[in-house]
Amino acid sequence: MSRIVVEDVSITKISDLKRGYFRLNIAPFSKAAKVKPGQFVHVQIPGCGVYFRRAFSIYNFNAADGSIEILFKVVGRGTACLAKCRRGDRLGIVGPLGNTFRFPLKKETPVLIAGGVGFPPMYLLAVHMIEKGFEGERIVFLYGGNTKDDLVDISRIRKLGVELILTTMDGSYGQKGLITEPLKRIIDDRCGKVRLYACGPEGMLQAVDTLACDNDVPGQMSLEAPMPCGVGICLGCVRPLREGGYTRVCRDGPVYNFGEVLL
Amino acid sequence: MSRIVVEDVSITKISDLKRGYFRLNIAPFSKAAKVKPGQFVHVQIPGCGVYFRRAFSIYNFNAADGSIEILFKVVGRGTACLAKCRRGDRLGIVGPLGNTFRFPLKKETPVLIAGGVGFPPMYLLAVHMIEKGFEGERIVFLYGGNTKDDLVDISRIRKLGVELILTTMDGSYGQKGLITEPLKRIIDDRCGKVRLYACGPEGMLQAVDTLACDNDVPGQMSLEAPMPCGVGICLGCVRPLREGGYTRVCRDGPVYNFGEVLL
Amino acid sequence: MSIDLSVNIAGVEFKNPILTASGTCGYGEELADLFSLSRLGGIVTKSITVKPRLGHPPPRTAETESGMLNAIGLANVGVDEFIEKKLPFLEKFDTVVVVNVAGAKIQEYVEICTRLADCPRADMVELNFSCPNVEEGMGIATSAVLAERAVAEVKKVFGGPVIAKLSPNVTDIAEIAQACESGGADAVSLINTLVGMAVDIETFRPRLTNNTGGLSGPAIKPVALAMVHKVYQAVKIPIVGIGGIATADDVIEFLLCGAAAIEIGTALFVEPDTPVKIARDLKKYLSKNKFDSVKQLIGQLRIYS
Amino acid sequence: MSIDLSVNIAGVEFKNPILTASGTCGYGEELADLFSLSRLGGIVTKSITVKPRLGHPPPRTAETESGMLNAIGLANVGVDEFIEKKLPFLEKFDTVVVVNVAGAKIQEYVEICTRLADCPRADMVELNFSCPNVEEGMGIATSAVLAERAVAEVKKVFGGPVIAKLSPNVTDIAEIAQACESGGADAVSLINTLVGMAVDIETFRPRLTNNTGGLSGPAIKPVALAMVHKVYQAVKIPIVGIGGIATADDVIEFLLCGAAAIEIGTALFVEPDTPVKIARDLKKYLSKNKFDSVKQLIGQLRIYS
Ligand SMILES: Cc1cc2nc3c(=O)[nH]c(=O)nc-3n(C[C@H](O)[C@H](O)[C@H](O)COP(=O)(O)OP(=O)(O)OC[C@H]3O[C@@H](n4cnc5c(N)ncnc54)[C@H](O)[C@@H]3O)c2cc1C
Ligand SMILES: Cc1cc2nc3c(=O)[nH]c(=O)nc-3n(C[C@H](O)[C@H](O)[C@H](O)COP(=O)(O)OP(=O)(O)OC[C@H]3O[C@@H](n4cnc5c(N)ncnc54)[C@H](O)[C@@H]3O)c2cc1C
Ligand SMILES: Cc1cc2nc3c(=O)[nH]c(=O)nc-3n(C[C@H](O)[C@H](O)[C@H](O)COP(=O)(O)O)c2cc1C
Ligand SMILES: Cc1cc2nc3c(=O)[nH]c(=O)nc-3n(C[C@H](O)[C@H](O)[C@H](O)COP(=O)(O)O)c2cc1C
Ligand code: FES
Ligand code: FES
Repeated sequence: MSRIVVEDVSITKISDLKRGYFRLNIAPFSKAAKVKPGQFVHVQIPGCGVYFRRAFSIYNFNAADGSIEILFKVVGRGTACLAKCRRGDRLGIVGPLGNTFRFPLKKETPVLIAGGVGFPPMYLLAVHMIEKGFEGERIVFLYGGNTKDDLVDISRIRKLGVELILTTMDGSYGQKGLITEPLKRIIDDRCGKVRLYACGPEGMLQAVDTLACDNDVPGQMSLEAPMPCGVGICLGCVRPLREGGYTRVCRDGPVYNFGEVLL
Repeated sequence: MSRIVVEDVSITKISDLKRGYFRLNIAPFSKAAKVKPGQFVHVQIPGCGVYFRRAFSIYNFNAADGSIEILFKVVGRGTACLAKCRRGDRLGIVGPLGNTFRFPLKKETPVLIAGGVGFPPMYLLAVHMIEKGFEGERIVFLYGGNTKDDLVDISRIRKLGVELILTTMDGSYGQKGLITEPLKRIIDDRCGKVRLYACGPEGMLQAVDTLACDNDVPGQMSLEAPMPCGVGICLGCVRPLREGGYTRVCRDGPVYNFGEVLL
Repeated sequence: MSIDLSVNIAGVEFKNPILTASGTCGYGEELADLFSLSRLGGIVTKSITVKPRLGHPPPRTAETESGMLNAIGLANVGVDEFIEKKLPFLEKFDTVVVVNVAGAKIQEYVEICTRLADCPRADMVELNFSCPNVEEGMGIATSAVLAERAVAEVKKVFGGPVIAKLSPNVTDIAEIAQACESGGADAVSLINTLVGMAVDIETFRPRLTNNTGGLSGPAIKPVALAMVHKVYQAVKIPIVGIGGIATADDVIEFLLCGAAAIEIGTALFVEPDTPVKIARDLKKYLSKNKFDSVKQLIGQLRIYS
Repeated sequence: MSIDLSVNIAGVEFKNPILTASGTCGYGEELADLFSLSRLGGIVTKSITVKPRLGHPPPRTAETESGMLNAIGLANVGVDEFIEKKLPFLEKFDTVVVVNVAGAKIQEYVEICTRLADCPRADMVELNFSCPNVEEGMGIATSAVLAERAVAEVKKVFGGPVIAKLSPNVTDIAEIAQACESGGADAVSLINTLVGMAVDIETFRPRLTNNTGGLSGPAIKPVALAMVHKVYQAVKIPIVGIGGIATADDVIEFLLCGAAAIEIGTALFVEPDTPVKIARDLKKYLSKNKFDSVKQLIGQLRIYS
């Protein structure tokens, strides 16, 4: 059996979360039961004239009905077009793609750091940890954005019962400032017992990567890159490795240990 | 002021007439009040990846609310995509394009011959004649198709009170056989007092053209050709003239006198 | 802040860098039904030949992915009727008239340009060396020697500036551009269409009666940009960029690569008011990015070294 | 009626005419996660060079209208690791393995092909003369003399059939194809990518760190078809068609123009199971049109005269 499938799926629901964010439910995806946190699907967006597929992290999945969910922000031609789709429209997807996160050790406190549209894989990772026996309250979830508008679906993450810390750059919601501020405090407080997981904008990841390396904190982050193929055959999504050479974000990643990739 | 406009319009209504035929209402078109029968619009179909616009005859217009109507059949990529549009979707249109029909003389009996998707301009011509003072019952309207399924919107043409003759190749509706059969009889019956107007598939137009020329009956037909530009600048839609040289169907036509164009 | 869209090519002032390309705007009559031609920087008229030409039998065009093929076959009214009937129409517009000229032999270019030399409204000529549709024409487009000679001969008879229009169907377009420069060309324009083909899989027939045709439209824009970039590094005369331009963003790419002006071709078929929209969006871009003249973009590409 | 999709090129039997193109299917490992490589007529592996190459820094690709630009820079594991680690993986599949070889000098082609001569799984080699991404490589692609010599030298050392892969960035591709035929090539494949460029209008930077790159995808299909058609009239050896193929209809166009087989490149990125879908649709077309072998299509174009 193929590990990765190319399938036509239907949009079963599209929710406008306002301020440019949308949530999309699609089904049936034959590999829904196999999805691991951090993995993504490569989506063919119908009728917008963009040639490549677009990559979106899997936000949630339902093994029972074979559905998956993505959360996206409108940033360009492709996402603008995706936002105009309606229930019943067909999408082509390739997936599940990419690797996944390493599970924390029992004694470690997992700290999940989500910035903007880096939220979906962090959410799914939290869900996964809880399913695998981690108590919600033992998970620290940092969720930051530029303004209130970037913090979407908060109610959903609250339901997991994680220790939630929200930040906005302009202070319009949660703590004011960079997400790395509370992170620094957490690292200092629980020295040696945390494992970090991060996904978000490049600047945030650079800061977290530096923090993690400087403080010798283990963990991983999920990267982005423009992806022509998503399956590892075009060599277009490469990023330089610290040890030299390039890594394909779509297949060798998107999840990397801190310090592994030159940001 | 520009004679031809390039405008973005909204789909105000899309009606599935079944069997692959659709009716589309679009507005506001600033030139709706200027439309003449036989003219067409060049439509940019969103999101189907076809590069050229597609030409559609104007089926009806409403000068008051600036709306126009087209009637189309799904035959390929572009029309398939147009059929999937929904109310509120935006379309780009260029128009009104092309020339129009010569008005019949008072003493003549206008015979309108519509085959398949050649129906829209014939319908509009009938409406126009009635508006300009021709009594409906003096207009003979022949409407033919391969089967019953090709005779759409019959109720609408009936309402005009014209003398309606329907034909289908397979006899599933109206008279069985070619539309030219009743036409021949009409020409014979009302010798010298008819004027023909035709629009429809190439084979039908050839037959009507021959009939008209052989019997010295005046009149015109509306032709089709693949149209890259629709406005006369590409020279792509040309057809050979009997007298030599080429004519641009989009601008010099689409309406031609019988005998003018080599079919 | 007022934004200056004007550019100057070989001493000729264009109110904006937007021209319409030869063969895609006829002699201007039809476009004038859509917008005033005075809004254009310039109009390049359909290639004219010594004698009128009917062109190839249809089908002459085919739709392709993000583009089209054409083999119109240089259908045109011929130089006599052009001067008598077409050029006068353009007199009423405040725009630069570039007359595109095609021929099978150098002598034909000379003959036409001699006639045009007496026409005050023929502000410039553009020599179409590259039309892939006429066998005889190919020679000049692919030969540096012939191209240089053709330009030099035309320069002797036509007083105004001469633009040499180059074909992309060559191993080294920079070499041909340099030859035209040596011949005295005041500018080069590029690219003409790429040789292409499409086949009807039901009839086994080519989609054009000419079998092959010229590919144009957004599909070829990357090729055109690379060639403009290459030629910009090889010649000193101004470059007019052509190929797949449909938006102001496209125009900016060409200007950055070194084009001093651009021509819009196939986009006119799909969006006939493209030049008007581009002029508007170009202004917006310049003002947003705090430029006061479009000239500030020309050749400003920051290449990786 | 059973439909025969098999074709034969230079004595090698392909179960169907569908190959995957070099540089767009790695060494087969990743695609094998999507479908069995045994469903392919053949696989053409990523260009290998004497030494491993990391390739150019990102960005290496850019999206264009109906296509893409790439300047990967011949990133590959080098011939040693290829033979040791990559070729064995392909052993388990029932498909023709074509090893694509690139080099800066003729000697490098010879060196690699000498090594490959000892590998039973290297059924054929394809010589990439045309990669526009390495300066040194350009010479062979654009010179009939060098191309002929390169093929002849490789033929001396490699026992199996040799395919010469041609660049479209030349004035006359038929001339280069004939030279390869004279040199002893068993087949030619065409086209490689067209030189292209794209610019970021916010940063004024080229979209590729290599400044220019190779254009591929549906955008270039018409150009590829015209070149296959031209070469078919010029050589007797079989032609492998490449360029923008995404559907069975595209494949049929290439076969009609004279290709005996085809390679799928960029389409794999957008629709990784394209070869499987094409094989299915090709069968449908043949059966609908009452052909029993795909060979009945090759070269059957009915040109207008
Ligand atoms: C593994 C992965 C997971 C992702 N998950 C999500 C998600 O869950 N939700 C979400 O909203 N977005 C996500 N993204 C980013 C998303 O793919 C881009 O926002 C989207 O491709 C933009 O397409 P566009 O046509 O709207 O924008 P355009 O800017 O028009 O795209 C132009 C080109 O740039 C590429 N591109 C643009 N922005 C990015 C980016 N940030 N990362 C990678 N490529 C980019 C596109 O692939 C395209 O080739 C993810 C990206 C990757 C690589
Ligand atoms: C003046 C004019 C008026 C028309 N009015 C109507 C109308 O009222 N209702 C209607 O249903 N259709 C009408 N047509 C035909 C309509 O334009 C075609 O059916 C449509 O372009 C097919 O597009 P497609 O993408 O679905 O088909 P495709 O076959 O995929 O189109 C491929 C190409 O062929 C061209 N083409 C295909 N069929 C035709 C055709 N019959 N005539 C011209 N070009 C064609 C298209 O422009 C396109 O370039 C008209 C055509 C013309 C020229
Ligand atoms: C239908 C058509 C006709 C053309 N005729 C001519 C011509 O007569 N003379 C000429 O120099 N170029 C001619 N061209 C080439 C264009 O001027 C232009 O160089 C080319 O199409 C590339 O630009 P584009 O992609 O913007 O169309 C023609 C192009 C098209 C599409
Ligand atoms: C990302 C990428 C990498 C490529 N690498 C190679 C290569 O290493 N060797 C080679 O001969 N061709 C290479 N090519 C060219 C393809 O094999 C093919 O000739 C070209 O892309 C045209 O086909 P397409 O339009 O189907 O992609 C590459 C193409 C792409 C898009
Ligand atoms: S996107 Fe193609 S290798 Fe990663
Ligand atoms: S469609 Fe362009 S001239 Fe008629």
